[in-house]
Amino acid sequence: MATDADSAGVLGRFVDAIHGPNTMGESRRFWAAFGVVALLMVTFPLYMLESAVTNMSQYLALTLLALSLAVVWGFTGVLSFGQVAFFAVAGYTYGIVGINVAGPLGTMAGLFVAVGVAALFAAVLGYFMFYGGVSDVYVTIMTLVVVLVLKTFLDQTAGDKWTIGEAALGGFNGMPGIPDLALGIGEPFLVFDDFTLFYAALLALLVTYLGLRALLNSDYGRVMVAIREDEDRTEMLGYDVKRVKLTVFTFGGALAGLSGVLYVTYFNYISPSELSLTAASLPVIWVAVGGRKTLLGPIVATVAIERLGLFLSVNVGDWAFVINGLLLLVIVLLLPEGLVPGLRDLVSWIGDRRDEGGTDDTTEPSGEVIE
Amino acid sequence: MTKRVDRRKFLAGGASIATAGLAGCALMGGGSSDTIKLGILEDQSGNFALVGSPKHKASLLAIEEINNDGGINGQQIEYYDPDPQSSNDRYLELTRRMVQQRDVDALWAGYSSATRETIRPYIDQQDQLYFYTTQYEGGVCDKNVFAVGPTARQQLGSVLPYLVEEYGPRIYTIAADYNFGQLSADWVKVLADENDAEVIGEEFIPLSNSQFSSTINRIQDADPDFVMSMLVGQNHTSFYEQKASAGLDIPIGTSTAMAQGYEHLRLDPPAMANIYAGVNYMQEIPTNRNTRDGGFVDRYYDMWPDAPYLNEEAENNYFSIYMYKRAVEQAGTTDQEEVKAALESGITYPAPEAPDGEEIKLVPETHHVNHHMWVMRADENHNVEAVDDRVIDETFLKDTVGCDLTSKDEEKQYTPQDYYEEAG
Amino acid sequence: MAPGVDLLVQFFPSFAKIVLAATGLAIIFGIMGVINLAHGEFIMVGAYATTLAYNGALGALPLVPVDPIGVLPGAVQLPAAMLTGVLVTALFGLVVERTVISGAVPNWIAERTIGRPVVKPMYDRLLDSMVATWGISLIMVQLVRNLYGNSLNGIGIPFGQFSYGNGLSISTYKLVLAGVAALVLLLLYVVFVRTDYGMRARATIQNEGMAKSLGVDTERTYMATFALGSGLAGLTGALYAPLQTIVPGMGGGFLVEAFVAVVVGGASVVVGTLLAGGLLGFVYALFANVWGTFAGRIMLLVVAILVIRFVPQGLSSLVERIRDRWAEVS
Amino acid sequence: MSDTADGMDPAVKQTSAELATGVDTDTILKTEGITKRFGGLTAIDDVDFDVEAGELRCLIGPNGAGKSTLLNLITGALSPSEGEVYFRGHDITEMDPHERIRRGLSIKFQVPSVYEDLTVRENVRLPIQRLASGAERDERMADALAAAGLSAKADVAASALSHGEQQQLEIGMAASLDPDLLLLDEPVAGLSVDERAEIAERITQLNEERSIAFVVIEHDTDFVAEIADHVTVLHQGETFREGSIEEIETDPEVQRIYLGGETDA
Repeated sequence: MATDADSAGVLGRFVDAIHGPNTMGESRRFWAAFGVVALLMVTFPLYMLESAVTNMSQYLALTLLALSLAVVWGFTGVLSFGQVAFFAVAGYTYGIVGINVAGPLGTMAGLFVAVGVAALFAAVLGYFMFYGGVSDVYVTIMTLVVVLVLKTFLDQTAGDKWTIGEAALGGFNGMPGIPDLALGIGEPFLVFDDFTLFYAALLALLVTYLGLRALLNSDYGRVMVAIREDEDRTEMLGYDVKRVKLTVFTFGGALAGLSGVLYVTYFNYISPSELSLTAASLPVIWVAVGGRKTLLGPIVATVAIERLGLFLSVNVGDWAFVINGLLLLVIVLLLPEGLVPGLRDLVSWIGDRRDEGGTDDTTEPSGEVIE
Repeated sequence: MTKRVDRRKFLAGGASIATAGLAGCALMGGGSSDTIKLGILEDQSGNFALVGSPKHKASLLAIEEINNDGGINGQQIEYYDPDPQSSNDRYLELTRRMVQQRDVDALWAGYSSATRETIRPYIDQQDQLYFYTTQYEGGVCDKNVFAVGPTARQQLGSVLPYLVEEYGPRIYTIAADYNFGQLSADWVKVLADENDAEVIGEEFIPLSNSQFSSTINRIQDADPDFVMSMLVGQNHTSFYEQKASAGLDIPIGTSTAMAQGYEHLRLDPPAMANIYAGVNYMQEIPTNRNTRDGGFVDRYYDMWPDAPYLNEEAENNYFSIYMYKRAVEQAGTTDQEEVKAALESGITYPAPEAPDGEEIKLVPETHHVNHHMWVMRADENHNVEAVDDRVIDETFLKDTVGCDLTSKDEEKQYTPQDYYEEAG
Repeated sequence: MAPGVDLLVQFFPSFAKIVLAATGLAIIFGIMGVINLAHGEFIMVGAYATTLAYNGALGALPLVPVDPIGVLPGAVQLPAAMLTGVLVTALFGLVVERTVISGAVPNWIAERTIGRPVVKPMYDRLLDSMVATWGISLIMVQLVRNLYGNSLNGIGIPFGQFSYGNGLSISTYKLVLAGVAALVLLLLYVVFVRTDYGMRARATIQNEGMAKSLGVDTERTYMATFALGSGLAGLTGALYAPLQTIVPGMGGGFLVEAFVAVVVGGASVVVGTLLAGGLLGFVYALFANVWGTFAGRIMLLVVAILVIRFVPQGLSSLVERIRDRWAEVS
Repeated sequence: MSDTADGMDPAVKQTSAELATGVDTDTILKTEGITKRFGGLTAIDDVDFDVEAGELRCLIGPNGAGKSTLLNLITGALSPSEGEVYFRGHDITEMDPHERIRRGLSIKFQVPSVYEDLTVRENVRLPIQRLASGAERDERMADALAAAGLSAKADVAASALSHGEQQQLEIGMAASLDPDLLLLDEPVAGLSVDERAEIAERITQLNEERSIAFVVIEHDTDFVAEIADHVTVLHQGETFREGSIEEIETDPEVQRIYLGGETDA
């Protein structure tokens, strides 16, 4: 049978698909390290306390939010403060469907409807902006204003008139009682809570990461990067820049929506505080700190910053924000490309020095190696 | 040495910087088992620090007093008090950590209702004994939650009848545009009905708003006998300064100002002149337990000489920790279900808010407290005096919707809508 | 009372707040290409410095023998405290510019230790400057909280009230602020049109490379601009110190208005801010007056979205278009 | 992307044929009364500008004459205040730039505009990947690299190329779209004599071998004389003269405005 050869072919094509100049991590060493980390994550519940595992599922859910911004901003050049809006809209939508339609069917429907509504919202907003000639920093501010409008509106939806079926939007206090995501018809055969939610989030991240690598190294991904680098040039090569931006923005909305659904199933609750100015800036911070032109950077930075925040709140108390801010400042000043590209440059610099026998002290760190 | 190498590997791998941090924490572990472990999650930084920090301080005062006095049943109290930074996400993370990692025997957590609602699903999942101490809109009927602060109905029920009596029946309501404000405004209507008064105008103010000229204008236009103000947060505090400077001198009743954020001390007089707060406690409450030498106020400032104020919720944290002590002593164990049962046996405590000889009572059926309520008035110079006081029972849950946690376990929050439905 | 008069009176405070919140941000954004997300916190610094000076905290400093504000006659105490607030914030802005925005201080140290600069200036790096100033804002809020506690005692609002009939009245101070806002815009106009700094600044906006080649010391211009912008933020903080509650997070309440006004206003600092303040102030006053504060806030944001969508270059570009049209006709 | 192959939409060809009534079919580009005002400034004033298929036209004029504006109106980077643009008989005035490109227009910007962070090969790949896939794509990429004279530097980052090589790369990218009309905005500005010769050869080659029509904006009259059949002179936003290179070079009026323009600049 030819299955062997075929699967090797499929695998080969897959390996080809996820490599290319638009993403970091080509070498055998990289994939070895990747494997080690993946293994550490898969076995995470074995050597960690339960609270660490459940908290980690929250961070993993948030990495998808960070990736949604990395795709939109880091790879297509559209800085959006609105990812939290799609995140929250999906969270609320999932809540409304999940509370109203009982059983696992309701939650599965909720997942799809929520991601769909988030994508639709992004598409409408994106159409309004991109086809209306709004660009650059104005997109950024406009998305921020949209978030603020949504928050001001949701804060006051406490009364009974803001009840959709069984689900009360709940105003500032938020919407409690959102069910866990479950698979099955009638009786659930798999409910995503605690450990299962952790694995679901981990799987979602892994699939998203590899999928995005494939996307970014595809023809379409090359066009995205081309738009980031030079919008006019790309238009003049015959690409419909508005449509590509709209498509990517919509996709980013859907990914942020998926993140939102995972996040609310962790909390079983959502409130407008996800739309505060602080919350809206967090994805930007994660992506900027990690390295916006990478996929690994935002993932690492999201987990690290969130975990560090918890660590500081437990151990440092009222100086936590100061330390957080200082770290941010130092990274932005010293590593403007982000933590992960900075580390990579450092590693290759050390590698170069070692190759040269370590005697040559004049070697400059070569920031412009490759991207 | 091996450990360092491992860490470097983690760093190279990226995502596990966090892993290394977690491992470090996990090693620290919980305390020894012959202590009683309490979790105190109160905001020491962020937006709610102003009101959260006194709660934190008063909790520590109660714990220190109890420990110095020999502990509970001979066991010392060990407490964990990380800072949730006024963030609901952080509250949930820390609550999980308190429950799973620290295995706390009881938890005090949160200022806002949003925080309570964030962690309540998890509290109920774990059947964790939880004290919520903020004055709030009321209606939580939950077998694991002891909401020991006064409810809007209790607070408004003390001040509104007094103002109707003093000034007349025409009320103008201004309230923060969110759950607490909207529900409180509903309670104002209910109480107005009960006291033959009427609400002639109502405005809800977004939490982010700090400009009040048009609001002041609308109040002047309506010309009510008095205003009921349920404004919340620092942005809204500006209202009092702005209305004074605009010359709006209509009396104002409130359930939110002064007792929590001590506006009468922070704002320049006469911003708070002629404001009447319906509260179960504030630093100026004239009870012997509170103000005598060595009383509650003295002990608080002995321990925290730099503290700016001793607020309403601080006292709620304080007396509820003592109520917990009594319940554990009665149960003879820290087993949470047995302590809950003990708390449901009609525990009382001589709280600082109550005059000598009186104890406030935790109602078994509703997990709420029949508070001794005060009407406190600030004058031109921001001196605060008590003009009225009486015990007000929590009646909404108990009588109107019939919440009885001693016979039926519930985990929900009722609203004034339920009041209307029950009332017919 | 005619609703027209009422609306007019209500318009002044909204106009004042929007204009005063926005000018400092607009100048730094327009001239340096830096988005200062810590703008609200600069305003907070102004309010804190003013309040502390007014409450006699200057006298508590080690080198100050007596409280310098306290010995002044009562009538000038508040203005003196406000001036302190402006100066402190401008100075603070200068420090931030040298250490973070231009990176001059870290680079000076780095050049003497590791022999090369380590920081690239934030000029015209909109997004990086946003992240960096966001970090500054986090630090400042909590640092002030740790140093001065959760709130300061307030300053009373001066000038009493202004009655305009039928039992309606407003704080006179709020009307005065509208005058101050107009005055600030006028002064800025003079600065930009009449002074050497103004010429340099405008040249730098037009074409940085060209300005440099013509001998404009752009770095000095940037430094002065950031200090000026910070001073204006400080002025806003000083002026609003009596009106607001003095808490570390108070700056957040200005940030949204400031951003929206800058974007709605467009490239020209003075004209843009004036028009944005006018339009947004009117929208807010109208909707807040007739339908309540919630309507006012939502409509302010909605109008901002519509302006960005339909006049992406801002209101000042409309004026230029009209001016050009006129030039064509005449 | 889904629209990979619609560079030559048959429907479009048909429409353009239908609309061709009244328009000389040899005329590939036509502007009718095109006008562009920036506020009070009229940059282009009622210009009729026609280009024949396969022609090599130069567009000259002093600084501020409106040359780049006219080019931008043709590509759609700017939309006109008045007037229409026809391409191959079809009214393209309301079209987005990418739609015009897909109908057979192409442009090289004034400032070399290549993707500096990408390699030369990746740069060339971008225009071609929309038009071809698989082996055909590889072939066309190899052709384009060879045509740009950059086969040897295919894997170098574009930022590492010299100014002249970047110009060549960009012309190569523009040409790889297989256009009917290629617009070049100052292709030799700032280049050495050798580099100019290289570019001139490239242009004439493309013009002759692939019969691509050209509109070239250029200051350098020597360069213009070397390549052009036909020259249009713009002055103060209006068509000032049109004719062969000899006619234009000897026209005293042209010399006057040119010299005046030069001294003004």
